[in-house]
Amino acid sequence: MMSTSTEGMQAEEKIRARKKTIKEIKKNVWFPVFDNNPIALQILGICSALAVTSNLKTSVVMSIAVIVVLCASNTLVSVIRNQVPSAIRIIVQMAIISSLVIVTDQVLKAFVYDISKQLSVFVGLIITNCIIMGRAEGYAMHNSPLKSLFDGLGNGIGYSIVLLVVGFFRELFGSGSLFGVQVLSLATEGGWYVPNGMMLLSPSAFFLIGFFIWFVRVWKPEQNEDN
Amino acid sequence: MANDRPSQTILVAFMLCIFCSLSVSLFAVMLRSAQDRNKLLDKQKNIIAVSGLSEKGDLANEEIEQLFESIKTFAIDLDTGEKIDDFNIETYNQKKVSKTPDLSIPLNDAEDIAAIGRRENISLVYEVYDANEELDAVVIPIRGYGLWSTLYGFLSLENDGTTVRGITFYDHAETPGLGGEVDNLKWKASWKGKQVFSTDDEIVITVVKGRASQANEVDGLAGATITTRGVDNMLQFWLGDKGYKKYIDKHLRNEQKT
Amino acid sequence: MDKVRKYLDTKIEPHFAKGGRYENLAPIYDLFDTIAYSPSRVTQGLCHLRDALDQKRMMIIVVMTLALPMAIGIYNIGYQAALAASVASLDIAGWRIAVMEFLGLNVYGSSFWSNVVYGSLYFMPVLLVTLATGGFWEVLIAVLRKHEVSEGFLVTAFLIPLTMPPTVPLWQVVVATSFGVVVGKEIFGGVGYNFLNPALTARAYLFFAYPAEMSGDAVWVAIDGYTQATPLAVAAVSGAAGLVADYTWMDAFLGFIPGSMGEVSTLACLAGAAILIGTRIGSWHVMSFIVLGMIVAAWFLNFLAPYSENPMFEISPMWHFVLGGYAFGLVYMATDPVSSAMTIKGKYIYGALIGVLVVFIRVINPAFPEGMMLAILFMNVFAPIIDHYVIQANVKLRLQRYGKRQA
Amino acid sequence: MGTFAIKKGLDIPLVGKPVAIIEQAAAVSTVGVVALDYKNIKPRLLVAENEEVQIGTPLFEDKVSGVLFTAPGGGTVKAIHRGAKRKLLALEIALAEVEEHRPSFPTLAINDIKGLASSVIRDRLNEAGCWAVIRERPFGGIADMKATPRSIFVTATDTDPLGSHPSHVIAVNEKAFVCGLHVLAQLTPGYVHVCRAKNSDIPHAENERVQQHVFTGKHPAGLVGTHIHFIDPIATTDDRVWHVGYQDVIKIGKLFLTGKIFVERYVALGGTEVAHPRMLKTRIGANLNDLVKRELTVAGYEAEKNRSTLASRPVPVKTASKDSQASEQSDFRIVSGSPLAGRKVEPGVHFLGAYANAVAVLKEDRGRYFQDFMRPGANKFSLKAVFVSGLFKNKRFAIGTSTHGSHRAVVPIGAYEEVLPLNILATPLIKALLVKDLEAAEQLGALELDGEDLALCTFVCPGKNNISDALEEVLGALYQEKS
Repeated sequence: MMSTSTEGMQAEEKIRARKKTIKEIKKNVWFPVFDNNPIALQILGICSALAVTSNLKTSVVMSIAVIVVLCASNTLVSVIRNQVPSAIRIIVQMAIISSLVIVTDQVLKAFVYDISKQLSVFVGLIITNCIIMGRAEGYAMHNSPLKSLFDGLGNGIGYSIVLLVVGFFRELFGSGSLFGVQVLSLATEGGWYVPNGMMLLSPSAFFLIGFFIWFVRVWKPEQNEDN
Repeated sequence: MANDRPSQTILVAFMLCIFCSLSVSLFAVMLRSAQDRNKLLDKQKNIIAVSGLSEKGDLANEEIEQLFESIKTFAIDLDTGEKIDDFNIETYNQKKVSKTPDLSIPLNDAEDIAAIGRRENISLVYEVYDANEELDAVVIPIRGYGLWSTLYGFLSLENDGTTVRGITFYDHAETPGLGGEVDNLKWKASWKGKQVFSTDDEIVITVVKGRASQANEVDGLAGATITTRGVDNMLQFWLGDKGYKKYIDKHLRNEQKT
Repeated sequence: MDKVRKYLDTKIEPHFAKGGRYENLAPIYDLFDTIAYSPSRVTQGLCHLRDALDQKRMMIIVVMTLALPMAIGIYNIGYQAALAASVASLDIAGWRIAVMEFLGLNVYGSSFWSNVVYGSLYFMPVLLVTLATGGFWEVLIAVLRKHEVSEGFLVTAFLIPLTMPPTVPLWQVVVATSFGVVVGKEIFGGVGYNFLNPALTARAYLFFAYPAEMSGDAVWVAIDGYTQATPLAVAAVSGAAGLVADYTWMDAFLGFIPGSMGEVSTLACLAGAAILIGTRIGSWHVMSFIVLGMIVAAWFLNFLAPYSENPMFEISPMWHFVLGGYAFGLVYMATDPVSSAMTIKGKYIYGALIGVLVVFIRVINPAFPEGMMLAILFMNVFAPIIDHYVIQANVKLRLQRYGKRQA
Repeated sequence: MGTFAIKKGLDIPLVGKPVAIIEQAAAVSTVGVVALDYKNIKPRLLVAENEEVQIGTPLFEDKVSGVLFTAPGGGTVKAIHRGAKRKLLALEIALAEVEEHRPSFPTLAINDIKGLASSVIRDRLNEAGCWAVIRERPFGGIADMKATPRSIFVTATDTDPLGSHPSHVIAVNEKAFVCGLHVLAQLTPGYVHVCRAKNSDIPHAENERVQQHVFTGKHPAGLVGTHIHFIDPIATTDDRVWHVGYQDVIKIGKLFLTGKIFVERYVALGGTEVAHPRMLKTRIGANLNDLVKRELTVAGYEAEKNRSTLASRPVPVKTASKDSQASEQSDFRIVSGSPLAGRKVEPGVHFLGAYANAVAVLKEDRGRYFQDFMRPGANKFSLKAVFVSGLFKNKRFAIGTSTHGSHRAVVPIGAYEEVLPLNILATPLIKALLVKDLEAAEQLGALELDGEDLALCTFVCPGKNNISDALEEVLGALYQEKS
């Protein structure tokens, strides 16, 4: 009797633990999307958000690249977290991330050459994207690989959301197209829409990110910094 | 902590290096051929676009390869305008050569209207042949400084050596909406049929401010005076004596005249 | 009048007061109420007396000083069009021509009235659109934030059309005004909290968003299809020689050159400056140091001119002074009290740097002859930093003074 | 010792500037001690309503410092006025026919004072209720009895738009003034700085630690904040400088010379609504409703007539202006102290303020004028030359209490800088004050100032911001932080 009840309790505990993990994973995935968005709230990774968002295609590819690198780096760092001496942990993370970025760059060059040409150095610059280092150091070093993977996914999605929103508006208003397909007929080609040249300049991403932050904070007032 | 032992540190660092370098090299080697093919296809696509072989904007890789079969690549000596035989075209990196002292010549201020600094001695040109193996058009690489950047592109001439068939720029960083309008399809299309040389053999093609009114004039880009001037200068240079003039005279216009 | 006032107080105002039916629209009522009548507020707190100058008076004076540049600008639109029409025989049509014909005026003629009417037909629609768009945003945001509508917008609304080329499409005016008012000002909390000049923000937005419409040669003369470069653009290509060949300095000074609608006349701007300095609403600190900075920078580049191929190097300060909206920016844009430096020492530095930058941007930067606009916006951004250092210096100095006394 | 010429500043040309004639004021029925006038005190009452008091009877004390506040008149405690949250506003004493002094203090000759220990003087001043006349910078509260100030400033000049005439008042109390200076000299190891206007005759005290300085120029040349700033400036909350008004020096002097508490006070009665603006000799804490009752012009007089019995004062000289007749709400405002930095007289606090040398009666101007901001403004006064009135150099203006416009954010057009002569960056300081940025305000010099020092900035502010009040609030917060 005793033993069964203990077993039962153990099983129950296991289930509870698993439930807890699932809950945490869910939170890891969804929390960074709007509630703790890396760009909008933590103001990380702005640089690439300015550079690659002049159209949606590059935004999507960049988003995917970042998600992949982020998930992979988080998982890898988490896997070896217990073996890494703390003295060299940053360099270890860097090495892993840069290897992943180089591989990603190679893959893009091999399979989507056009877009990789437009992304130029910015894929390489994923290395310097603070989100990735930040998550590796801040989360993956202290959590299990599974949770880290989903944390990477969540932050990647948070980053992507902003990139896609900015890319959407920049391409729509700057070129009158979406994914390269002409949506608004351009005045230069006999249509009615005069493209907004500023949308094609990087600073416009600043404005759009600003507006994004504005809307998110109107929607979720708890994100306002206390005065 | 146990992890902080020097032996552990060295071990982790070593393992990591091995792992990272292996994976990176593995991918690099595996993907090299695909990447090289992509680069080549990209260049060929631009040449096809400017040569007017296809009106389609988005060509499949196989289509590009197939279309490019009618194009022959030659290396020419820009000083003489003669084709060079036995030249390894595949490995010739023209961009790199143009900066190599032994393989290029410096340009003085008066000559260097396109603001390129040095000009390579040997350039590649692409000759387009029709179904009857007759020369149909040529495509010549051009480059020059605009407002913010050097514009790289191709100019295509009909086989008479003076009528423009097309122009395209594949690499530049001009202001979007202003100088960036060199990518505008309508503007590029307006080049077709323009005359490069006058009957006196002068270069007469010019990009004018505002609207073009004559056969040797091309519309300027609204609001982009300096990019426009850059394109103009580029043509003056590359169609001139330091550029492809000799080649054009020898291989195109001479054939016409004789 | 008193009956009207009484009626307003007893019949209308209660609806907008707290608990009234239209409580939320109180800012709108207040806007019109205080335009018509001075507010009934009396002083509270320690100080029982107040200077009679309020922001309404301040802004209305600035707007009145804009009358002269506006008048000359309007005349000049017609003048330039008539000039162009007399040189090139162009086929012109459109609703403005129809109105002119209806009034029995000749576009090709150079009579004073035909020029004025033709100019007004271009200027007034832009002004009305600016007022309507800006007013809409101001009121909307005031209602949402439940604060009073600031009259600061009035100045912005008059400045924006004056900086536009005559042929600017009205929808672009709507977009630019919205951007200038919302992003340039309201996002930061409205008049008094913004760090960029909203009118210049609107202008800069158009400049970058629709560059073809805001620069180039086709936009400055109000006749379709006619192209003429502004003197500054001429100078950029062919230097002082080209400038003198096409224009006289006096034309540029008086304002009979192609350019934006209100910024062409240096003379009119100087008259405005005289009023602003005379009433001590405009800051002479900023104005004088912009002139000083410009002269020094221009002389410096003149000195280097023999060593450069850039024809702009040889443009003298005299010419810089009358070209490209320099005077307009100097008098009306750079002196905006909110977006300029607020400390007096800061104003000197801010002004001098605008003066230097304007010349350097015009001469050395190949892409943007709009030196004045960019220089001012650039220094708007830096004004708080300048102030910061001036303040730190003051704090330090004061501490030193105390230290000395204690020693 | 030094002469300081104040270049920046503003003398507001108000109608109703008091002339330098001293007359005996009409008698008042009550006097009051306004607790509100003392900054940063926590009063504990020592008397109850209807209790008999003599001149010098302690009325209340500060719980924290033990500073005593004594009755400025003999009679009965008529009322204890309280405000919101039962905050003590003032004590009102109905004066008896014959007022008695509390057992008096020993009298001393001037020569004896130099031998007195500082502690003896402090005790005696407090016992007599005279300690509260000494104020302290920073914060402008009552001087800390246990502290030693670096120096003491005596303000014997007045540049207020409706200010008093110190030299005339001092002239009739010369001995007491000099005696007071000697007393003050005993309280500090440093100097007593007596600041006067040019061409004014202020007696010298034969004491090497009493110095005279001359301040010339526009208002605020006569404010103690200006004097301290140029002679012995304050930097931190630990710095300590005391200051005393000229009448309070006389009060201290009289205490030591006569052994009795001096209850007379000279005020400059001025303002647009006053018939004969001049100096009046009244008493400390005088009931201002009583004081001005028979002094008003027709407009103010008519309004007052409805409330009380007819005045016997002969001619209300000025004819009423058109505007005040037109408006139903036409009324006036009595201000204890300067119109730029005074306390509005309201029920419960209708007494002459503790440190006031003047009383102003201003027109309460709630008028709504059609298209006001578009008018030429021949009768409107402004620092800036934005009205026609700017052309009339010597014109005096009847300025009412209207704000002349709506409240707006600060748009700095250099007005503050024109009227603030101190080496203080006006606009940054004012912005810091209005957003209550304590740290920045302290760095920028808020500790040197008191509400009255920024009164001109408040006056000229085109956004109609209450800058002086913001400063007081910030100073209050800084004081809380310190203690």
